[in-house]
Amino acid sequence: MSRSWGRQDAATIVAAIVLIWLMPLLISTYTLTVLVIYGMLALSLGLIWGFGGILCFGQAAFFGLGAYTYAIAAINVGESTLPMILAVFVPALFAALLGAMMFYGRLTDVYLGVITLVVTLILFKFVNSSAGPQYVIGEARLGGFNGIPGFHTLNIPGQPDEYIWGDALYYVCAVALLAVYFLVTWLLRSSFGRIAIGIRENETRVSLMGYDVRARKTILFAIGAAIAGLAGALFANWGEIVTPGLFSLGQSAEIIIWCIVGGLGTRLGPIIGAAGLAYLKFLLGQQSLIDNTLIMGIILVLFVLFLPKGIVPAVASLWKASFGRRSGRKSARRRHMRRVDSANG
Amino acid sequence: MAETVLETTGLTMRFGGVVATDNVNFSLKARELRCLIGPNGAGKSTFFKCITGLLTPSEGQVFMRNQETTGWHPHEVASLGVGIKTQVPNVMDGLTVVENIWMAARRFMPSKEASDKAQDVIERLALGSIAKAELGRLAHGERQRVELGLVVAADPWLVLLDEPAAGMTAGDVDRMSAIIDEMTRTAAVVIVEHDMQFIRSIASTVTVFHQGAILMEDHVDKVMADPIVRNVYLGKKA
Amino acid sequence: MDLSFVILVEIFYAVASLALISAGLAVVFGMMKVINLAHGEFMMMGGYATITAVQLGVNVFVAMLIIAPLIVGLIGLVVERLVIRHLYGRLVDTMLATWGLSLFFIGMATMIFGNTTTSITTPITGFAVGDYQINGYNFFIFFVSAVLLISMYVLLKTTRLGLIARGTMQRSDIAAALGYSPDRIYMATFFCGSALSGLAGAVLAPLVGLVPTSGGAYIAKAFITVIAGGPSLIVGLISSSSLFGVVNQIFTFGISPVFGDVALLIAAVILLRLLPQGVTGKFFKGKM
Amino acid sequence: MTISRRKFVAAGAALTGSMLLPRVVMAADTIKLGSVLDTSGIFDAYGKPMDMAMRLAVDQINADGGLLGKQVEVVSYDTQSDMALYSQYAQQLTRQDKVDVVHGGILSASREAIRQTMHKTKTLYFYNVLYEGGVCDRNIFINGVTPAQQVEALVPYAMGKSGKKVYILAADYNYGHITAKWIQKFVADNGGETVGVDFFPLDVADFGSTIAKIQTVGPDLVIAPLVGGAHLSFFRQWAAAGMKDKIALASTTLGVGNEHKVLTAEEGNGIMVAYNYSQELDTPANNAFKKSWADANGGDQSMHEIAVSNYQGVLTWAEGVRKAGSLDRDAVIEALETGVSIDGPAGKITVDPKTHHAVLDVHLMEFQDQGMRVVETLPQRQPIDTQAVCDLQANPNDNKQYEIEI
Repeated sequence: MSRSWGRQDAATIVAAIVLIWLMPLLISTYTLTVLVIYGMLALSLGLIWGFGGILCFGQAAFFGLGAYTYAIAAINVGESTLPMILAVFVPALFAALLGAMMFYGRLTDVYLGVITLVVTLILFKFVNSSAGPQYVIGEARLGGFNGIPGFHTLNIPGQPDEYIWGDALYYVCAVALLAVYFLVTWLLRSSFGRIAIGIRENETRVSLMGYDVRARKTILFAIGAAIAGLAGALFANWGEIVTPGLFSLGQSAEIIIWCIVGGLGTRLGPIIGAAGLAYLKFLLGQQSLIDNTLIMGIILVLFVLFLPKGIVPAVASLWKASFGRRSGRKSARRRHMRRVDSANG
Repeated sequence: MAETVLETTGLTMRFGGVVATDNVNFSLKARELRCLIGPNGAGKSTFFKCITGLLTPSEGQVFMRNQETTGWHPHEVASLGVGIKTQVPNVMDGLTVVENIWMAARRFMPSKEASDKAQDVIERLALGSIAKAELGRLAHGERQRVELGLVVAADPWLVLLDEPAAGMTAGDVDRMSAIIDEMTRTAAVVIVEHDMQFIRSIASTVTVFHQGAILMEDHVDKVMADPIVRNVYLGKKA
Repeated sequence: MDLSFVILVEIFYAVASLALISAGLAVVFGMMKVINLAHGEFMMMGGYATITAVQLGVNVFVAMLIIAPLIVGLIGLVVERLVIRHLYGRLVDTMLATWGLSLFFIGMATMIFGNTTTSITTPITGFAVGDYQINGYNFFIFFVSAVLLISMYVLLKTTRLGLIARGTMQRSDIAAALGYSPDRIYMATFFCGSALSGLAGAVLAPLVGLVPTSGGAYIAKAFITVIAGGPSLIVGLISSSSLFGVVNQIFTFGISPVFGDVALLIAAVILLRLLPQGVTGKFFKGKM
Repeated sequence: MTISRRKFVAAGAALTGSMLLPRVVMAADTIKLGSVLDTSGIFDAYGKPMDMAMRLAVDQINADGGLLGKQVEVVSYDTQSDMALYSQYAQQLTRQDKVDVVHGGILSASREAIRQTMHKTKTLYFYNVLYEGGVCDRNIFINGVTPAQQVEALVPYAMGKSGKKVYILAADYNYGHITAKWIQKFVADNGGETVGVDFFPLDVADFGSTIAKIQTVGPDLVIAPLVGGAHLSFFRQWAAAGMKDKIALASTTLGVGNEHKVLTAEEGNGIMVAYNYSQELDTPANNAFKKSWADANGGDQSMHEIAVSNYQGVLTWAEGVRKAGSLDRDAVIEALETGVSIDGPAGKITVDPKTHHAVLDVHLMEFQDQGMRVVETLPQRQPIDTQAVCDLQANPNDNKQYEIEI
C-alpha cells in the first residue's frame, strides 16, 4: 500500500515539475504567479471545508491578514524572511483564537458561516477606515482605503538587496504551492487527517470515540488559515501593494466558488478551480462585450445545478468509467470526497 | 469483590419545570450486564445522556471507577475507556467499515496497531464481507453492528448502549446478543432497551425507570412477573 | 429635549430600515429554509425599477409601493422556477446558487444601467423640530416598515393562507400530507419574499445613490439580522433589528458611522456566541 | 542549463505572446501612451470623461501629424475602481507593454499605488487630477489644483458668506485626511474655528445620523471633501432634511465628476466650490474644446474638471516631447522643466520646474441651476504648498509625499 502511494507521489512531482516548466510558454509568468497564489488560497479552504467540513465564509480574512502582516513587518524589518514567517503565524494564531471561540461554543454550520462572515466584515471595516495618522504599527501606516504600497518585497533570505521578482517569484510561488500540496497530502494521510475526515462525516461519533473534536477542528482551522496567510504574503509580493479589498466578501465568495467548481473533497480540485476561473476572469477582463461578473454568476449557478461535485470528481469518474477500476482504494476515496445531500433533496 | 465501575448519586435532570430524572442512585459492578427499561418518558434516555456527557445533570454526581465525571464532555468520558452507542446509528457514512473501526481503535493505540485491531474486530463481528463498503450504503442492521464494532475496537471496560436492537431483524438480534455476551467478558454493559424479547434473550438484571425514578431492580424474569411493573410498563393492557 | 427627539427619530429609523431590509430574506428563510444571498440584488433591482418608473413619469409612490415589488416579485418567481426549485433541502447549495444569481444580477444591471450612480430626489421634505431639521422621509420608512410587520402578523395569524404558511414553517411534510402542494406554497413564498426585497430596495432608493453593486451593502446586515432573530419570523425580526438598530445608532452618534457598523457586527458575534443553537441549527445537521 | 532554459522560455513566451497580441508587434513604430483609469465601478463618473478627454487629445495630436513624425498609440486599462488593479496594470504597462509615458490614476490612493512602479521602471508619469498636494518626485508631473490653489481661496470666500464656525466631512483616505488638515489650517488662518471633523469610508451612503450630529454642533459652514458615488447621497440627504437654507455648504470635490448635473437644482444651488475648469467658462478656447468634444463623442458634453486636466496633461506632455525632440525620459523631463506652458480649455497652464506641479487659473464658483457659475477668477496661482517643501531642482532624487503638519 505504501509503495503505491510512493509511486503516485513521484508521478505527481514529475507532473508538477513539467507543468511548472511548460506553463510559462503559454501564459506570462506575471499572470501565472497570481494563478498559483490563488490555487494555494483555494487549497486552504479546500482543506478545511472539503476534508474538515468547516464552511468558512471568511477565508479572505486570513488571506488579507497574511498580506497585511507581511507588508507591515516588511516595512519595519526591511528584509523579507521574518515577515514571511509572521505572515503564516499571525493568521494561524488569529484563526486558532476565532476557531476556539466558535468550536468550543459549539457553533456549527450556518452560525459558523455568519460568524466568519461577520469577522471578515469587521476586519474590512476596520482596515478600510484606518487612513488616519494614528493607525501606525512601528513605521508602517495602515493607510485605510489606500492600502500599503512600497514595502520591501521578497528577497533571498539574509540578503535584503537580492530581490526575488518576475520569473523568479513565479518559480518560488509554484514550488511553495507544490510544498503546500504535499503538506496537505501528508496531513490527510496522517491519523490527524483521517480523524478530521471522520469529524466531517459525523462529529458526535468521533467525539463518542474519545476524540476532542473542538480542539481538532480548531487546529485544522488554524492550519487552513496558515496556508491562506502564506498565499496572502506571496500575493503582497506579487502585487507590491496590499489593500482592504483583500478582506472583502467578494474575495471570500470567489474562494468558495473556486472550491465548488474545482471539486470539494479533493486536493487538486480547488487549485484547478482557482487557476482556471482566475484565468477566465483575466481573459474576460480584456473584453468589454459581456460583463465579467455576469459570466462568473452564470458559471456558479450552472455548476451548482448540473455539476455540484465539481470538475475534478466528475473527470475522475469519467476516467474511471472509460478506463475501468484502477484501484479499489482510489475509487473508494473518490466516492466519499463529497457527500451529496440526498437526505432531503 | 468486584469493584464498582459506574455510580450515580442523587442524579437529577430538569428541563424548565419538567423533572426528567429525579434523584437517581445507581451503581454497576465490573463485568455486570444491566438493562434499563421503562415506558416512554420514564427518564432512562435522559439518565443515559447524563452519564455519557451528552447532557450535564442539574444535580447529583456521576462516578466512573471512582473518578467523578459529572459534567464531562462525551469525548472525555470516552477517553476513560467507556464505549458508547447512541440511539440513532451514529457512524461515519462516507467512510468504509474498516476506516470507521480503525478510527475507533486509533484513539487508544498507534496507527499500525489500530489497523490490526480493526481487522481483528471485523473478524470477530463477522463483517469481513462488507469491510470495504461505505457505511452509507449498508442496511440498518449492518450499521448497528458496525457501531458495536466501533465500541468493541476501543477495548472498553464499560459499555453504554442505547437501544442497540431497535429496528433489527430476528437474525440481527441473535447476532447482537452474542456480541453483547462476548463484551461482558471484559466489560460492564448498560443497555437501554424497549425490546423485551431481546432483554430476555440476554437474561440480565433489569432496572426499571418510572417517572424519572428507579421503580425496582431485579432479574428480568422477576421484574416481568411483578404486577406493578406490568401495570406501569404495559399500561392499560395490565 | 429637541436633540433627544432627533436621536430617537434616528434610532427608530435605524430599527425600521433594518427590519425592512431583512423582511424579504426572513420570509424566504423562515418558510423555505433557503438563504437567498441574491436578496441584496433583489433590493437593488427594486431601486432601479423605481427610478426607471419615475423617469418614465410614474408617480414616485406608485413606483415604490406597487411597481417595484411587483417587478422584483416576478423576477423572483422566474428565479424560483429555474433555479431554486431544483435545490430545496440543500441549504448550502441554494446559498451558492443564489450567490451566483447575485453576481448575475449585478452584471445584468451593469450592462443595462451602467456602473454610474443614479438616484431620485426624496419625495418628502424635511421639517423643523425646535432648532433641528429632520428628514421627513425617515417617518415614511418607519411607517412602511410598521405597516409591513403588522400586516404580516395579521396575515399569518388570521387568514387561512397564514395558517398554511405557519404549518409549512413548522413541518413542510405535514402541510404536504394535508393536501397543500409545497411546490406551490414555495413558489408563492418566494414571490412574496422577492416582492418584499423589491419593496425595501424601492423605499430606500431615494435616500442613497444606486449602483449595481448597492445590494452588497444590505445582504450582510440582513443575513445577520435574520439569523440572529431565530426561528420566529416576526418576533425574531423585530427583536434583532431593534437590538442591532439601537446598538448601531448609539455608536454612530457616540463615535462615527463606521464604529456604528462595527458595533452592530460585534453585537451579532456576541449574540450568536451566547445563543448558538437555534432551531435553525437543527435541520442543518449532517450537511455541509 | 538554466540559461538555455530561460532563453527557451523567453522565446516561447514572446512567440505565444505575439500570436495572442498582434498589436504588440505592429506597435514598434508608434509612441505608446499608457492610460489607467476607472472607467467602470463607483468612480466611473470621474474616469469615463477622463478617458474620453485623453483620447480626444491623442486624436488631435495624431490629426496634426503626431509627435516626432510618429503616431501616438493608446494602451489603456480599466481599473474598475479597484485599487489593487492599479498596481497590476501599472506592472503590465511598464514591464510588458513598455509604454513611453503613463497618464492616469484618479484617487490619490491609486496614484500612490502606481507611483513607485513608475519611479522604479523610469516610466514618465502624469497625474492629472486635483489633489491634496505635496508629492515630490522628479518622475511625476501633476497639473491638478492643490490646496494652496483651491482651498486657500475657497475657505475665506465661503466663510465670508456664512460664518466662522466650520464643520468638515471628508472621505476616509489620504486625500480626505490631508485636505481636511489644509482646511483646518486655512480656517484658522482666517480667524475661524473648526468645530468638527468626520471621516467617511467611500462606501458610506447613509448620512442621517451625521446630519443630526452636525446640527447639535451648529456650525455656520460645512466643507465637504467627499469622494465618489456613495458620498453623493450626503448632499441629497442634506437637502431632504431641509438643511440647505440653514447651514452653508462648500466642497473641494463636488462637481469634479459632474455631480452638479446629477443633483437637482434645488439640491445643488448655492454650494460653493473652486476649480480650474467650468463648462460655463465662456472663452474661445473652451467653446472650441466643447465643440470638438461633442463632435468626437456624438454630442456628449460630460467634460469636467479632471477630464480637462487630463486633456491638458496630455497636451503638456506632447509639448514637452516636441521641445525635447526625443522620447527619452530625462530629455522630456528637462524640456518640461524649462517651464513649458500650453493654452487649454481652462486657460494657461505652466509647468513649475521646482515642483513639477502647475501654475494655473482658479475660479471661485457657486452651483446654480445644475451649472457652475463663476463668481471670481483668480489668475495664475502658484502651488505654494508644495513649493514650500519640495525643490526638485535642488534635490532631484527626492521621492516622497510631504504631508502638512498642524
